Amino acid sequence: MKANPKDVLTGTYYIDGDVACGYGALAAGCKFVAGYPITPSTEAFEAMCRRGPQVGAVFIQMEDELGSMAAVIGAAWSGVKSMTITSGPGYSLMQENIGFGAMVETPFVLLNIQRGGPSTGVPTKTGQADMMQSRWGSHGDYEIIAIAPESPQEMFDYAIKAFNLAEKYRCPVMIMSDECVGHMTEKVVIPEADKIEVEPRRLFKGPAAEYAPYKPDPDLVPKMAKAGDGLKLYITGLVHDERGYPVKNEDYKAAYVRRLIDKIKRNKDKIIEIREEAVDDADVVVVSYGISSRVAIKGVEIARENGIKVGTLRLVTVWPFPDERITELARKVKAFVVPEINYGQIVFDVARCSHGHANVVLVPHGGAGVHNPNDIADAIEYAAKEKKKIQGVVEHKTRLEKLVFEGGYKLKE
Amino acid sequence: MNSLISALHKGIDKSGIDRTKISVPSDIPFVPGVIKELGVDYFQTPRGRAIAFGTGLKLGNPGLKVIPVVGDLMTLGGNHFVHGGRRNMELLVLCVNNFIYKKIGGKPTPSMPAAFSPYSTFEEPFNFPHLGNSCGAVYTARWTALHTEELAQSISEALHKRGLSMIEVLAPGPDYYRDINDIESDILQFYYENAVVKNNEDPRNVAITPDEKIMVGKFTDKERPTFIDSYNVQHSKILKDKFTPHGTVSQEQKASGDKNV
Amino acid sequence: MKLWRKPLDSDKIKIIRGEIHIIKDRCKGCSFCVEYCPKEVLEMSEEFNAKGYHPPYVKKPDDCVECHLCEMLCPEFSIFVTVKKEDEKPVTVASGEEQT
Amino acid sequence: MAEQKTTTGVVKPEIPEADVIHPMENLLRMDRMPHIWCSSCGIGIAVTAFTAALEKAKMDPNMVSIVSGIGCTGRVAGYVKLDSFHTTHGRPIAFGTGIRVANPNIKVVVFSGDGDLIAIGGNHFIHAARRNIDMLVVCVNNFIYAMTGGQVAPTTPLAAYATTSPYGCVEPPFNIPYLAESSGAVYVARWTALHVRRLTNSLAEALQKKGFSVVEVISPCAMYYSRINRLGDGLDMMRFYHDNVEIRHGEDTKNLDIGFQTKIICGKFVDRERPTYMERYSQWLTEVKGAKK
Amino acid sequence: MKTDPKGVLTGSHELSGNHACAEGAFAAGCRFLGCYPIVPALEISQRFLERAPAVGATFIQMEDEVSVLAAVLGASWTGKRSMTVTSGPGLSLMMEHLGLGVMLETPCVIVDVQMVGPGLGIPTRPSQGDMMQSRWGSHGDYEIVALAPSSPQEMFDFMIKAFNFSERYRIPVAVMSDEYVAHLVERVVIPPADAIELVPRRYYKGRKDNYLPFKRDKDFVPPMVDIGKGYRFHVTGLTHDNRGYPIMFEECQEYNVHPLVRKIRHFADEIVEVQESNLDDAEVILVSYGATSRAARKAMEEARKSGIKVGSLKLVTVWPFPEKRVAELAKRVKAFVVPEMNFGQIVLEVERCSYGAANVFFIPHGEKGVEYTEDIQAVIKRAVQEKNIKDGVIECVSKGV
Amino acid sequence: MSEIRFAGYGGQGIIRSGIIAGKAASIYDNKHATMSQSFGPEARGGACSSQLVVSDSKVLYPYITVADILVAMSQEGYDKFEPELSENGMLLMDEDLVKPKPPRGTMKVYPIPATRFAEQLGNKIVANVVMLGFFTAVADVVTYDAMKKAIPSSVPEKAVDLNLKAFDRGYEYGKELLQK
Repeated sequence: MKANPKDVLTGTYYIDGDVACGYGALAAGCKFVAGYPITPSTEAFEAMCRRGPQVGAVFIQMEDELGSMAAVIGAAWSGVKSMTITSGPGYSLMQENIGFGAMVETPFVLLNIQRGGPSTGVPTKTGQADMMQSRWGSHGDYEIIAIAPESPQEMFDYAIKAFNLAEKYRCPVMIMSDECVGHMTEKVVIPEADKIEVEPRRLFKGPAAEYAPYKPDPDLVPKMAKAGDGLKLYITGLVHDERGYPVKNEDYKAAYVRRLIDKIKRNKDKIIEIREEAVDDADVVVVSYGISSRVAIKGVEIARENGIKVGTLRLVTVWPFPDERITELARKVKAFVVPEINYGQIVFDVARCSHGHANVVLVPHGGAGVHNPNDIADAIEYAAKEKKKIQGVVEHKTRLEKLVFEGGYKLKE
Repeated sequence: MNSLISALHKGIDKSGIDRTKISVPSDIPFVPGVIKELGVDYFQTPRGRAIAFGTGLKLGNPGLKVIPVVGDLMTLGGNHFVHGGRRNMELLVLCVNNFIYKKIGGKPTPSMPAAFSPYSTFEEPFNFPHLGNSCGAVYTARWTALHTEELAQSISEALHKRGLSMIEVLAPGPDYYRDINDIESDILQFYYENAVVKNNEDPRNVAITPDEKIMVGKFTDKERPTFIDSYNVQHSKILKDKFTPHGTVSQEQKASGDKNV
Repeated sequence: MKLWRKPLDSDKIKIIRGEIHIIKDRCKGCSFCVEYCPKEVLEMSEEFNAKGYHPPYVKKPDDCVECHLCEMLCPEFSIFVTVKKEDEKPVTVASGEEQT
Repeated sequence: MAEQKTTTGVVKPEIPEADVIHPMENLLRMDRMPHIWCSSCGIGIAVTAFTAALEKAKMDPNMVSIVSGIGCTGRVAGYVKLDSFHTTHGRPIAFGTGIRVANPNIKVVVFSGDGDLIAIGGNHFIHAARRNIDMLVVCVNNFIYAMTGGQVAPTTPLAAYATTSPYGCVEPPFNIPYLAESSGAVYVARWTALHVRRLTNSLAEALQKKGFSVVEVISPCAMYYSRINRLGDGLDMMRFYHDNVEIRHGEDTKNLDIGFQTKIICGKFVDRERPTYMERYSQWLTEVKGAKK
Repeated sequence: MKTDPKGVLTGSHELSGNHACAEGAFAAGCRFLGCYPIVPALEISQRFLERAPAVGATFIQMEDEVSVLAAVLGASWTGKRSMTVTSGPGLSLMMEHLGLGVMLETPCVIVDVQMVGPGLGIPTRPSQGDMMQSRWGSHGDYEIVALAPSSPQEMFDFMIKAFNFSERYRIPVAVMSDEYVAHLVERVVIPPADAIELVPRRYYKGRKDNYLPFKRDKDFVPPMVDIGKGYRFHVTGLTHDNRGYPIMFEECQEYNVHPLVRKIRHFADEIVEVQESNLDDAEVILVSYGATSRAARKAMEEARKSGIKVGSLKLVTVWPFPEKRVAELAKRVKAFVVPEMNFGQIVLEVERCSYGAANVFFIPHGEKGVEYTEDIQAVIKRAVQEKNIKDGVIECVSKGV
Repeated sequence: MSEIRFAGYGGQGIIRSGIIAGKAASIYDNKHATMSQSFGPEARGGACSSQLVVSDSKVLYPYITVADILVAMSQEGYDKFEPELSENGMLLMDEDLVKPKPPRGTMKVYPIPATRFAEQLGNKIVANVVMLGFFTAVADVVTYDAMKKAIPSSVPEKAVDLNLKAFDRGYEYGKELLQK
């Protein structure tokens, strides 16, 4: 299905990532946005508030993030595409409802503009420390899809992709952007509506008596319904059977929750998007995502100037994680270097999937800024030279760390 | 619980509203059979989020009638309630109040473990009609589980109100109260003896206190623009023809035969 | 000038005079103090402070009656009033040690 | 008033730098000045009034703890030299409740903004009022979320502009005193940043009050609220308060709605007695202990 | 420091896991409980409230879980050892304040009685689905200590451990119980008060005007003070310097947040505790924690009887994960078998730490298997026979599914 | 490729300056321009800066390594970012608000009383646009025409005239200065 021309603001713009994401969501047919102001994600919400009413999308600023998330799930069940926008602390508050959304298989999109954490942290500066939270933040077992864009143009493109994935797999999709990308302004080209492919909702079209909200299609995803169609929906966050009725029999529970996981796991190959460059003959592969991959480019350039064969692997979709591909590469290369704006999250999954075949070097950064590319270059160099197999993640000591803890840097006291 | 459902049944009948257009988000678990019979769409939300969930439903499809049933006594969801009232979202909030009250059961309450009561036993409960009224609800009423007819009447009235209506239903609570205390019949008896109908009483005066009778009745019935009204008015004023009022059928939709508006 | 009648307590009641202190780099130029000073003691200056605002200065130091309104209304804690000591020169600098 | 005239040609004397210690040195963290609030923001005035009230009420500063949430007013805790906590968004009342219940000798003051206390923290606000937790809540109301850049708040008047109501606010605002009263607060007052002396008296009174006291402080936000709505600068807002505030003590709280640039009614509206949470708690405790014997 | 005898119910009792938890808390000197009723953690607060007047403890039932943890953090700063109890949905709501607790370095204990999730799940059935959440559930970087008790006795003991860890490292500590342990009634021996050793809160002892709330001692842990003692300190959830004042440069972020991670990673060896049995000659090792370790133990004994060399590694502290020990063992065994009452959480850690040296078998949803070990038996047999080392976790279908 | 840093305090329109210059370069001059911003802890009053990387090819690494041009509108901003300025770089500053150190290497310094000019034009808020005009004149990164096109769509409708006037004021002052 093509996008509705009314929703698409075709043209060339100089806008930041937040706004681009808002425009992307509207182009994808988002008709409901609930949000709560939180730095640094407000620009996206503001953009949708400005443009929403003109394209028939309703916005509401709820009283808190808990309410926003609940309203978004409610709106999705009323039949419209919906999204919410937040950042770290708000994301933590939404966790209960995200789990509920995953459980009742609600398609929605969540934009998380990550900032420095934990707690209030550094609201106006960047971080990538919610990556694991996006996968594991709610209680119980579930799977979600997470995308990490690296530029305003991608914020637009992947907002559309996020909605498409959400509709296709009936699951929450997180756009795990960060403050750098959110507040980075670049040229964004918005194509014409007929160039934009949008996934329609998989609606049930049959006699009401036959409808079972959780009866899966062959790809394990069930058909969706909306309130008010006379289907007498019974939707509960309790473990339920195909009709949606709560069950207490554990066998059902296993089968049911298992499908929530399997519908993503089995369709993994269709969902995962990674971008590789020069990995075939590489000694070291830099695995990165989001803004870190743009920062890493500089580090890679420096390392290549020093004669090291470096490839790059960029996770566009961070979750589900490309286990097999990493394992495959691990057998070929000496080491992975993972620059992240946190003290180690995705790197643990890289380490897990490398199965001891390749060393794994983490270039950490606490947030509130991005890596010094020289640190990444140093780490690559170290990784290329290291002959031993080292178990565990090697934490590269960055210039920043040396400066703060050894270099006599004085914080005001 | 059953009395609430049967009142809901009667109320919807009386109001003449198409059942298929009614959605009930609730944090109280209702058994599927009951819902099937009621013929509505039912969503069991996380605790306390029924009103927020309903807000999304209503805004996503203004054609729906949304009846959030709030069981957790608005402890978790109090905020959504007051804000829903302020916005005047078109919702009919059924607030099931099942507090354990000093006189009930004749047991010395201090030994009642506080973890069982939505409020610790020594805390004072909310005066819900007053709270609802003060944050802007257009319709507030209180009935006990015994007043099935009045409750049904209230529901049918409130379903036609434009804005947030709130009906507090005093009913024996979820299972665990019964399990530990076996006091349901006592409660009903208590309601019978202590409830006094006082329609149009100032909600300020209807707090439930240990020494006075419980006042029930319809307390507030006023008009205010709803959220969707103000949304449409304000945006039409500023955006003029760039804006299609929400909840109206546009030409395109008419052409495409989309009835769901 | 000969007074028609000497006020009975003129030697007892002294009008308390205040001394205004301005911490100029804190000022953000809201001019509340200038607007609401009942005696119009203050006026905005043309000078820029470090933040690029124009702080007030004391135009009529002798008119201050120590009402503290400027102090109360200053959102920046950058202006305050102390009692002016008699027999001291009317300068706006007082010694820090004496106060603490 | 003095417009910032720059072309008068008159050379003004250099402003001498003050080196006397500020009278509030012992109650404010002067090492953190200048603070982060914008020019003409009223929060600083509210803080001044609060510190003055602390002295006026003769509170032992060591036994007062101040808790703030997130937002512009959320930074107050960082500038007041008491045991001060800057917590998460909307939760200062809950955090303060913990302090008060665990150590009833501490007087808890929650100093935060309208968005923090009434939007995300609305639930804690009404429940703490219902419980009658012994604390003073100072709610600085500037009609907007200023820290995040001017979003619509639950106090933004109908039809006023904000960045998330680009076509005018569509939600009627809360009447904070009414909400506080109906959920059980024992002391409710409202003042503007201009009424600083009355505000001080009110705060001093509320500090000595037993139970949940709420003082709403209407404060100008020149950077966002009045700029987006073209209401001039902070001084214009102060003048507006001067001309449009009516003081009516004891006014029924339901008449206290604030519209867009309408009259604002200030005063002390509620001053009543209710048993506090800790009183009920100790009563319960004696009953239990009695029952056990 | 010895514990206050007032809270210790010395003797031998038949207690459910939940009741043992409350007793453990009292014995550990806990004097403040913030609670909100949630099945299946209800009985902990119930027991706490019943005994609170006698012990001299305080409690409050808040309006939601969000505020519960906020109140607990506030109470902790008054000098009282504080805790809260909850279950999955409540834990999700507490995530924001878990971050605040980490950032303010506030000692407190969170007991999570796990139930089946996600969403509302099944409140009356056990699960171990919140294990990863306890480690990764809040935004930003942090490290946490999580303990998983497998019996009422351990519930009691681990509460004391948990409070000790929380005071020692100034962090929130999670006790990850589950519905099975919570409602299991067994004999609990409560020792005399003078046999219970507590780690005292680390108090600052210098001049009052000189106190820096985040000036770290050599072990990265800053000393604390109480409210109302005249220190007039400031703490904030924003990135801060030693004074607790917000400073938001990347240098400060490094200075502030890196130690939060480091104070646990650096002392991981001190914190990590595992219970090992029959490892010396084992070909296959069962890695388990919490209630599933009961099944694992039973399965091990049965397998040993039939001559299979099986050992058991029971995680007492799930977080920090015993990386070194697992890596060591991986080199000399054929396989790890990990039964969990979820669809693969801690098994990912086992996979990571085995570095491709051993196979990792996973038995999802061993919920039924708490008492019933057939699945585990079958997988053990398979693991012994498997000759090649395979990539990735080998997921086995259990009959319980 | 040029790497430009705009620095000042919040409320001065530092970020807007970056956006206008970036828009002019990328949309009207058809180059590639990446603008990123950084706030202080607070949105206003605190240190605030924006960085603009203008290049003929796609900008991969979006941040400044060595700045070619520093536009300083506050002392704090100057102090913080002067060290990253290239020795051959260019310093543009508001002469009332910044007191610079002696320049290093072949660094060129161009002062302008931007805030004063803006006040004379009637609103202090356009100081950044005065500065932008000055920047266009002396720095030769974006063309005059592109800037003139970029301004109207980047400022509130009512303020377009004032902004264009402010821009010209700065531009002319810059040209005069260059001639001297």
